[in-house]
Amino acid sequence: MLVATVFVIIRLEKLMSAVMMMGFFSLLSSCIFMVLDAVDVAFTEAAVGAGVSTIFFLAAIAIVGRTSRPVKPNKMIVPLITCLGTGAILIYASFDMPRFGINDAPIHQHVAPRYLNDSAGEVGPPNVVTSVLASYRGYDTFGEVGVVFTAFIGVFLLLGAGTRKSGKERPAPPNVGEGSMRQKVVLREVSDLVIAPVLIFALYVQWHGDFGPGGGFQAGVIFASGIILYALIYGIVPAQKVMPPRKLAYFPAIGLLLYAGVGVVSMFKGGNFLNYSVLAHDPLHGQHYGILIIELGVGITVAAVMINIFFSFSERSL
Amino acid sequence: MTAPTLLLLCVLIPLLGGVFLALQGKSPNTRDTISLVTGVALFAAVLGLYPAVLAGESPLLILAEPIKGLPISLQVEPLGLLFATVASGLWILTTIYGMGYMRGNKETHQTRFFLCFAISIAAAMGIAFAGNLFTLFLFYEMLTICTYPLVTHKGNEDARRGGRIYLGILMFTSIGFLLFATLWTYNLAGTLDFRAGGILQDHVTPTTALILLTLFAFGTGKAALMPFHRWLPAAMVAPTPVSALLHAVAVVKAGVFTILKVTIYIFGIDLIAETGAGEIALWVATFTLTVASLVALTKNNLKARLAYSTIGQLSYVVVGAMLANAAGIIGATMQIAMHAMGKITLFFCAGAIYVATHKTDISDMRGLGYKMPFTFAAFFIGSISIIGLPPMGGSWAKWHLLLGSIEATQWIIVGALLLSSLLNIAYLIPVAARAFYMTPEQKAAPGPIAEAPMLCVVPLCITASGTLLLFIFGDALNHLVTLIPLRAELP
Amino acid sequence: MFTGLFNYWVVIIIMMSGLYVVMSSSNLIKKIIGLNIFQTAVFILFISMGKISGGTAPILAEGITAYSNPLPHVLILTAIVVGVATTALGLAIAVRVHEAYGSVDEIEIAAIDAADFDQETPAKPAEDTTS
Amino acid sequence: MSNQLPAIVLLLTLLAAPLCSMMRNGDHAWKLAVSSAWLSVVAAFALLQQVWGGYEISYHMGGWPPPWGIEVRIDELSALVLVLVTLFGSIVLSALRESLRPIMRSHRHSLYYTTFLLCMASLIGITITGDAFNVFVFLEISSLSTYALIARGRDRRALTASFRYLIMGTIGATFILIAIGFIYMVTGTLNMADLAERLPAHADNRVVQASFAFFTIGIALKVAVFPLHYWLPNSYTYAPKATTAFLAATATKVSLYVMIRFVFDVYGIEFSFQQMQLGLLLVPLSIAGFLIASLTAVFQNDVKRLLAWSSVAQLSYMVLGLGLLNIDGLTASITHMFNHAMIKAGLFLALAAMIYRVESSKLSDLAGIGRTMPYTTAAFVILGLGLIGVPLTAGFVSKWYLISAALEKDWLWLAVLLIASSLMAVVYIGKIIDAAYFKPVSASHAQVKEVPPIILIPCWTFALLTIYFGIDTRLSAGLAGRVAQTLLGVGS
Repeated sequence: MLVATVFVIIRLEKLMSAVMMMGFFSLLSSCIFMVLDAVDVAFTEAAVGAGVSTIFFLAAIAIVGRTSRPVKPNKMIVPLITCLGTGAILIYASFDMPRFGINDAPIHQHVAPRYLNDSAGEVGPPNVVTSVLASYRGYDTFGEVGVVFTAFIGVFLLLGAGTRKSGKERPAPPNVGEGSMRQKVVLREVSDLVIAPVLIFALYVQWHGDFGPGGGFQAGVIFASGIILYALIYGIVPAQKVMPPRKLAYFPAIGLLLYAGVGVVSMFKGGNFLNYSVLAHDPLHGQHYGILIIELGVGITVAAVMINIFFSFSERSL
Repeated sequence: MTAPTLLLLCVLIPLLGGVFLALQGKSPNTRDTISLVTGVALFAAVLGLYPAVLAGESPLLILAEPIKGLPISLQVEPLGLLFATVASGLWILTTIYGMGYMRGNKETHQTRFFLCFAISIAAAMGIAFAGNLFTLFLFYEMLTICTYPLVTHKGNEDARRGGRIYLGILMFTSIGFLLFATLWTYNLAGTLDFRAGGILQDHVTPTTALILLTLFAFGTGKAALMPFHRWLPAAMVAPTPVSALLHAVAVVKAGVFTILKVTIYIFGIDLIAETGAGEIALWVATFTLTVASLVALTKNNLKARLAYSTIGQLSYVVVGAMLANAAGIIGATMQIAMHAMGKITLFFCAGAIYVATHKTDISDMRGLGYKMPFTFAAFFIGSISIIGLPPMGGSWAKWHLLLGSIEATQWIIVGALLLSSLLNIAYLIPVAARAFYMTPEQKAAPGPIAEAPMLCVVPLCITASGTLLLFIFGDALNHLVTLIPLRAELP
Repeated sequence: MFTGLFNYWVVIIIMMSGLYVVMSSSNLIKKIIGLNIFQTAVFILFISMGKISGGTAPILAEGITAYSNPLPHVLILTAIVVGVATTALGLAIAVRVHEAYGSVDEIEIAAIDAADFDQETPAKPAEDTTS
Repeated sequence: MSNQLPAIVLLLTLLAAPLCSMMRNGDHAWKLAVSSAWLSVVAAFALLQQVWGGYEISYHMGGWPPPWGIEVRIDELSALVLVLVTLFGSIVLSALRESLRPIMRSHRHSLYYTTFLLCMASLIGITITGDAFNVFVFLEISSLSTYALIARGRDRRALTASFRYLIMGTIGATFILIAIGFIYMVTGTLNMADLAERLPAHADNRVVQASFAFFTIGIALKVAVFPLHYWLPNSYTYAPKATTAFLAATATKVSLYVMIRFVFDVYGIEFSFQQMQLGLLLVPLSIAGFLIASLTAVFQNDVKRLLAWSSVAQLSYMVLGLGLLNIDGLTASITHMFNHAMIKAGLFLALAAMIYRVESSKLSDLAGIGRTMPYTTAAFVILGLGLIGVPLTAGFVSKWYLISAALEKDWLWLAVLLIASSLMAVVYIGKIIDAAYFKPVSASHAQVKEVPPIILIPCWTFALLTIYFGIDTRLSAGLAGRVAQTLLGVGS
């Protein structure tokens, strides 16, 4: 089914449908992640792939137009050969890969057992993914927040947001957000009902990350989806009244600083960067506080970045 | 002062002088005084090194070590000392002459001129005292670069074209061949130190040696072997003191000096003699010295004629080096000194003529001898030295070279040397001779004596008498030259 | 004997399709779509290796002994974020390209650039339309 | 505090970035950025001093020991790269403020500095990390910030260049991700030192081989190894001027560093070069690379593009040094990484200064600039000589080692080719010098003035450094030599 979707995407010339199919593709993959026991990943993929990134695409397409031209046959050859070659290497490699699902594959032997066996005692949260993400490999996650922040700065630098002077002067082309949906009253009613729960759900996910799937990252994306939904239905302007762009622009930085702040505090307390164990009187509590705060930092940055980026795009299309 | 300090001073004095010059650019008199003082100080410093060398020592000074095993070092040995003496001594005269010339011609940018001049001398000192091939290469490149503004001093289209050829050929040969050969040598021998008896013994096959030495010979573009001689005539656009610098004091001498150094201290003459590594370079040099003399005959422009004469005379040095026997080396070394003294005289004269009459073509100089008797007398003396006739210094060099080629039983070369001497007579003597024959109309109204400024004439008289002195004291020179350690067992 | 590999092969096919879209399509947006597919396929590959048959999600609970490996999950969480960040930035550039050229088709853009070059006109600066 | 230095050196810039982004006033942001950058230089030197002589520092992020947590590992090589990134980055950053003025309005400047700092921080992150996946994360920060920096160029072609780079860069990064996934699949660890221990046992495993192939292709894209250099000339040409100086100095160099790390340390020389025959791939490609790129550079009429092509050639030298696989070659590679970063950054910066006044980088528009902007041009000439490899400049030292390496292999022809390529460098630098000093000043540029000291001083800093590292090479070649011995496992 995934394969079929992909082939459809290749053939599609209408970008709009391609993007829709891509969202569908993401949703499918998130189901696969679920099947593969990666609940956190599935959660994220659904929120990001099927949600936020589809919206970004739609917003961009609203600006740049909807069709692409078909690939000329003579332009197909080189990519085709490259892909086949790369694929051949992969297939070649696959013969020596550990068989799917077996439980004595090397990756289950070396590093992972400690996470599974000791994390409850060392870090605390029953969700091992959270432990690894926020503590064992907290530095990676810090870097990841950095990536998100960089993307935000990049988009901001390129598109700009927060001021709408130039936007107003241009005639408004039909766009994905407002024009098409404002008339659909039913949708609006339904959404009204949905948005509040979405935001609450986001908060739940934020704090629940320790125990079940979820965490700052997913929460941030969901929160952003809620706001974006609001913007889609009521238009950007009211949405920006709720979230003033000028202030919103500070939040990605605040989230990142919050995260780093935890690390720096732990440095002052005599531990290494991001060593939460030194934050409180006993390590387990320290870990707990540390994870809570950095998850909050992640949530703030991600939500703010996503909303910011969305605003940037939609202002361009006004 | 210890010898290493003196060594350092030899390089530093001209540089410091240059800095002071640049600072005092506003006042020409102060500036020229500084030039002069620097020159004298440098000469004194060089002379100060003699006792050590005559005592058989070779003081060493390591400046830095940018690449492991390849320090930038300075070391004295007789050959280098000789070159340094010639260069620093003639620099004083060139400075005096330069002042006269530049003022007489009202040239612009005199401060830049003297600054570059000073740096060139510093580079020449560095070449003379280089402790290894790497250091030599560094200063060699430095010399190329800092003489470039001198060559293009006039700044007009001609000067630029000349400068481009100058820089192009010298850079191309030095990076393309010399650097390559240096690297290769380092790779083969594991060192680039100048050692008595050479460092390549037991490291090369005859073929490699042949290729390598040929690369060195062509790579030293400053030695102006054909077909890389074009830069010398091209650089004739420069003011005459620069030509003197190029031809006599530093540049071309640095070229042949490099070749001598390489043959003596990198290859060792025994190795060259055994493997016949010098074959190609030897024949190219022989060819060059004959052809360059022939070309010189055809030139009517005095400076161009002298330029081709230089190309020919340089090849004498190369021939001497490639003969790879004691007499050849002695002849070659002497030729460096003798030719420097002789050629600088000729260039001073050419410049003096230009300053006084603005004439550059030989055909226009008929009768000038009566107007400028000192100049042309000096020119005559210089010519004889270049040709190699007694009682001028040049004869010693030619004599030893002949001996060397006879010893090596290279009869063709003996013939070529003799032929070339004849050609030398043919292209040099007429210049002076013609100047003393007046055209009928000049006879009718003999003008007053109208020499160039004193500052021009005095130096050329000094150098002319210098050629004479070199003949008389040839033995002292000979003694110094025989101190060059040709084989490893000698100290 | 290949049953254990089938999963990988499907992933590889998807991956290569994504790569193909990136390389062959001349539309900038579609390129980014391809990139997304390519990356998602890689994610599936990663997650596949973490799976243990009979295992469950790595959320510690009483009575469960076999968990899937959490590390790939963590890595992929990070990678997804990286992916969306790249997508956002890529789209932003595409939007600017559209503003500067009036097209997001590589071939058309190349033609415009070539025309500029032929006329020797100085290329137009990309207007900074945002204040 | 000194045991916290590995974190500090990164955090200085990484924390300054969000702070910068919150500032409305561009000048204040600049001051913050510059001061944090220079502090990180101090930290980098302090680290270098700690590892000097072959020591290693291991810092455990979050207090978790490797391989469970992420390790930061600093040895002499990474310390050198660290100095390279921070020092050269800071110098460029110091000159950035003036040269930004014509491109964008001032309140946007703080965002630009933020991006710059992020890029610098991420490069630092890549350099010091000891974790394979962490490399990928920081690589992405650096890539994203680079795309944004490039896209801000004045010419609209900057946008397409940036986009092209984004696509190729992302493919490269994803390839690296696949590679990391594969080795993880086989070994179950992500820590680089741990990987290095565990991988040799799996040398015959096809997954490892495929991983190596993907890694090589992915990183080669980032390093711009010929023929994957396609993105580089346009990106460098159309990026904002001073940015190019920074990118040319650091981005590709850090990628090269990653390549060295993985090829020599993680995969191991035996696997990389004997089993996978990496040398057979790298050597011909890099030779073709420097020949073609040098030749292309000779025919360029736009100085920026010329220098960009020259970068491709110089990068090929470095890759060639790796491929030769002897001590001199590796020394040349690492030394040249450092030296070329310095020289190219200086050249682009000096060029930026010229463009700042002349507003063009066409050769014809730069005619006579030697007279109107003597100091800038003089710095440019010194750096140009360094690029050619004239003795007493830094460029000479690295070329010396490279040619020695070729001769050590008894590959005379290669030495000849290298010299030929240097001669091409003489030609293309000569072209610029010729235009600068020997062409008459065109009337429209006759009034051009020298740039303000804030740009001039950084240019001259690079020029003087070029000379300094041509003479005192303890930091560059001396260290590189030791590193080369360690990497090759010869001596101690």
